[in-house]
Amino acid sequence: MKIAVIVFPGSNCDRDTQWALERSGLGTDLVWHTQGNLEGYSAVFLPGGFSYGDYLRAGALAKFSPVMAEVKRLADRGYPVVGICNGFQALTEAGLLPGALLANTNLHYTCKEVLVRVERDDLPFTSVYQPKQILRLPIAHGEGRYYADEETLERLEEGRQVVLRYVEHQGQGGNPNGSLADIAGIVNERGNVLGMMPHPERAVEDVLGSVDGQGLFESLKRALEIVA
Amino acid sequence: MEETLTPISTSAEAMLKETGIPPQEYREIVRRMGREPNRLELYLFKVMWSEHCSYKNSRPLLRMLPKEGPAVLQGPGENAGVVDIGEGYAVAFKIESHNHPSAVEPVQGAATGVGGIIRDIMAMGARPIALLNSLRFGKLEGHEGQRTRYLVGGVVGGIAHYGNAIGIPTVAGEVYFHPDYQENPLVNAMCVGLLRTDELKKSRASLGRPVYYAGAKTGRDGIGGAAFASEELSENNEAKRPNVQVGDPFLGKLLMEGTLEAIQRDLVEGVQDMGAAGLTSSLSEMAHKSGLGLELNLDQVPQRETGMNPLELMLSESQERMVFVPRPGKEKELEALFAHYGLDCVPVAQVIQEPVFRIKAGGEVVAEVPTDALADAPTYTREMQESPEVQSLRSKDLSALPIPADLAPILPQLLSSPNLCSRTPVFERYDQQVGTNTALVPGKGDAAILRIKGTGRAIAVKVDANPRYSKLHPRLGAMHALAEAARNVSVVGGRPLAYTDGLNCGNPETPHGYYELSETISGLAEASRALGIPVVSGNVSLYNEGPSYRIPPTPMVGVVGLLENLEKRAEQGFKKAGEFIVLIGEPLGELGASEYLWVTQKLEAGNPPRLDLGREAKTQAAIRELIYLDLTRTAHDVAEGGLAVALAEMTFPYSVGATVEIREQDRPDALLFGEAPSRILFTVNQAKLHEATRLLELSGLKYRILGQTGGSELTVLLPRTQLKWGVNELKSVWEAPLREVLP
Amino acid sequence: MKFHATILIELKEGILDPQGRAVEGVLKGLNYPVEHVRVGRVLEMELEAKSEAEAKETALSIAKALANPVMEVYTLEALKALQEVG
Amino acid sequence: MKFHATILIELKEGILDPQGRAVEGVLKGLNYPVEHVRVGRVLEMELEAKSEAEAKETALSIAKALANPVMEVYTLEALKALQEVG
Ligand SMILES: Nc1ncnc2c1ncn2[C@@H]1O[C@H](COP(=O)(O)OP(=O)(O)O)[C@@H](O)[C@H]1O
Ligand SMILES: [Mg+2]
Repeated sequence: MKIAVIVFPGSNCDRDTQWALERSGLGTDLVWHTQGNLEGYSAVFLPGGFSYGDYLRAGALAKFSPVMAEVKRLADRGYPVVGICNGFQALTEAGLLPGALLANTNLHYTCKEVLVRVERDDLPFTSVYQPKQILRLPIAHGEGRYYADEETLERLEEGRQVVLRYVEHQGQGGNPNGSLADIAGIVNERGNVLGMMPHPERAVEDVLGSVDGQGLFESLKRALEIVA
Repeated sequence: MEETLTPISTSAEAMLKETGIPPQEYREIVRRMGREPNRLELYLFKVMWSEHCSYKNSRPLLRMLPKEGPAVLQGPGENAGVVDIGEGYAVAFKIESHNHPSAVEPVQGAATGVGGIIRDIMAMGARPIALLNSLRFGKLEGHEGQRTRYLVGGVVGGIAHYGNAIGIPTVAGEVYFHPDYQENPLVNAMCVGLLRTDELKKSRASLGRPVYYAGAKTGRDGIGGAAFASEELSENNEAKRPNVQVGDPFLGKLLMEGTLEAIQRDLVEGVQDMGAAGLTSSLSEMAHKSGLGLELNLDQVPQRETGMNPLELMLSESQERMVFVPRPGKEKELEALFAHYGLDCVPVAQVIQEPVFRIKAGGEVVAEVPTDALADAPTYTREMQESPEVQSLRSKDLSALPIPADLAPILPQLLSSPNLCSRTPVFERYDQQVGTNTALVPGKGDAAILRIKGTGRAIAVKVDANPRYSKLHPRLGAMHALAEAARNVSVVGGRPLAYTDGLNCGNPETPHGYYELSETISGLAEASRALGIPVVSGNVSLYNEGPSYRIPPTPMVGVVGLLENLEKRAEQGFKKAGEFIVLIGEPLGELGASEYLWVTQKLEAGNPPRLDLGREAKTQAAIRELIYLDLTRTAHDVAEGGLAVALAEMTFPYSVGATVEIREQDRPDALLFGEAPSRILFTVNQAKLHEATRLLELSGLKYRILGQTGGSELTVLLPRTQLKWGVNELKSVWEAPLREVLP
Repeated sequence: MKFHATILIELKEGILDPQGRAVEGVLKGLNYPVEHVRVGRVLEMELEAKSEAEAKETALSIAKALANPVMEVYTLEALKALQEVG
Repeated sequence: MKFHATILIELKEGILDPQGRAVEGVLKGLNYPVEHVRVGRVLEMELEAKSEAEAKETALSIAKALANPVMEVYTLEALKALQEVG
């Protein structure tokens, strides 16, 4: 059972994601973006960073990488696909997830801790979390303002596709970037493709200030073990 | 006596005017070459003999600095210094200035400064794991404030742009405002890299080897920048202004991964970055350090623009370029590796026996210079004299200062001053965590902590300088800079191993400028010896003066410390109620050169606080011991703004208040806001209080149990008065000022 | 033949453009009588094509590939033939 | 009168354009016959002026104010009068 962590030119959270997965007992390979075949991998991660320098738009040029066709094929076949931060941006740009991620309303890159509420705990990515559990996770992005037109937004809500929402809690947290409906993470209709702006891989050890991201990796491990 | 010397040919005189090379240096060049140089050759000298590359005014002084220490694997002289941190690992680090480029174009100036220091670290075979920066700006208020705001936004944006994109966390730094930086903002960037001790690389090449050029193509970027960086920013620079160098963190990231992979796969024997003065300095220095010569073929240099002439190619400062000497038989692998990353990697030169730097273009030799002639620029020791204005400011009698009737408003006033207010608006624009090693993020402690994966260890890093101390007393100011940087590392639990210093001063050709440079370095040397912390790398930036302002000497000292056990660390904020607050040292501080004087009276005068280096060393050892023995997890040094500000800063992170009592009868403003080194606040619980105080007694240090943590207020009981501030009120005035500059 | 193409990629009407707002704020601060300021991207490039028609087709397909239909629109602002420098 | 102005702010010739470089690389990878790709900013705005001449002047002075003289050049790409609605 192995997970592919895709490395685009300019990805920079690939090793961190690998580290978090390996710590959770999940085997990984770093897979260069020109790789045309992901046969044999049981899940795919698109890590954070600045693919192609985030030139033009964050994640915009990554959709042209050869590996993306293969990522789409796995997604269509129901394999778990996770895009974190720049990975989320790439997934929307490539059309694997609806909507888009625009420049933060504060117009600058923002690195800080946010609070997000787990809106669904019935996914392969969230099963170990409590219903509506509030997580402390770091964000680090300049283009994280989720946008989608009204119909899409309605469909997302009706289809319970919003997985993570920024929340304010005891004067802390709040919406850091102007995302519509405080959206921090969504899944596709089928529920196997997840995109999220916060960085779970940066919250898996006490020494890093939070362990709230660990649940995502553990949930995935369980899901994959059941499949296997 | 000039006229008695051999006359200079008229053709040469034109070139001297053009290059700005002084006649006596030209004569030296002719002597060393045994003939008159051609224009290209003369420019090679102009660049290599510029202050930035040759340190001709500082090298004799830098010899004063202690460079040996048990942990030192590589001292000054290579691209960066390297210290051993155990378990087979070492860290490489260095600070570099990018002041002038940042004044011309703040975003790109700062961005390329970050990119440049990163490549210095890569060149040692280290993977960069942390960035720091030290910034100095002029006035925020009034008309001049507009430019300052523009510069702050641009510089912070440029650092974020490059560091965030290339994926190296920016974990610590400092920002300081002072009118004397109005015309010369300072932007120094420091980078720390991690390597296996057996992968340490140097800038070396052996006979007959091809020399490879890798990375970005060469364009007409920053032509003459290195020379530019060594001239005062004056009106006529406008004309000389080079094509602004633009950084490309995307290409930089690919170049970094390619370089580190080449080293880790042992494909290269020598590595060198192309920094200031590009091909000229990187290649000639590599040849010189190897005691050999080098023949460069310009026709092979990848070019971005058409029709570039040899001079432009040699002076170009295009970013994201490296130089490699492959191991025999590994050439093809090296080329393939960079092809994989979509980067040029081609042989451009050959190492030769003859100790000359020979440049060919179109099949012809266009320049040939002895390598040592280029590398060993003449050095200068100049006459020095302290500026009388500074003397009179320092000798001002402050004992007569009125004591404010109401002290309560002063704390919020200090906390909202540009130099003491919250830095969050700055560092929240930096990625502080990529790499998932940052165990103590900016704002949570006096220094940043980075754990070393695969070991139980960590390093602590911080850069510091107090311009006000240095302005009023350059020598003492430099000593304070090292003491404070080391103290900041110690209060989080790190044992200082070595430091890098970014020396920013004025014009060394003036007696005042040279005095400040010389005093700064000898002060550093003395503190270095007394604290047992050697220098392993650094940078010198001179001529930081404009028509109306000369910067205060600004020795930015970047200290790297070791935590043998990651778990034994401390942070700055009060965490829970009911802990005892202990002060190592005494409550009474000094008013001279204090932020209090400046903020309340716009007065910059008096002597900086006295510094007893012996006590400083003991104090730092004591806090490290307290942390190591699990007697405390919360510690913070008392710096600018004095005791009251330090206490307030400890209440902010977790909004936990405190009540303390000061019994001294001295003037209350000196007790609350006076400044003095060798003072550290820490908390300890009831059960461990005795053990903690015993440790302090045994080490012969004065200490005071000031009070306890708890509540939502900061309360200070003085002999005659009681002061009370709401933590949240203080916090909001503290957070506001920079947020308004960086929305 | 060589052609020079100028492509504009801009946010759709109605999508919040904070950058445009910021710029508008600055300009109004300087007392410029402006409104509805929007900031987008312009791409200039040279491209090889057999005919003007083909050049146009290429340019438009490039614009389409680079724009994000969710929130952006693209226009081929200009296309002109360049005479070969022999 | 109301006018609509389109202003282009682009990097000077010879100044490295990393963004253009990256886009060009990708387009070439997709076999588009392109070269010298440059990416800049386009600003669209409405402005109030008494005459076409005044509008042009305003637009140009805005462009000048927004461009970074160290690195950028600006052009007034288009200016057209808008008929008042109502
Ligand atoms: N102030 C200083 N103290 C100690 N070492 C210094 C200082 N300034 C420069 N050095 C050392 O001199 C060498 C050359 O410095 P520099 O030219 O800045 O390096 P680079 O060319 O790699 O940027 C480096 O090893 C640097 O660490
Ligand atoms: Mg170097």
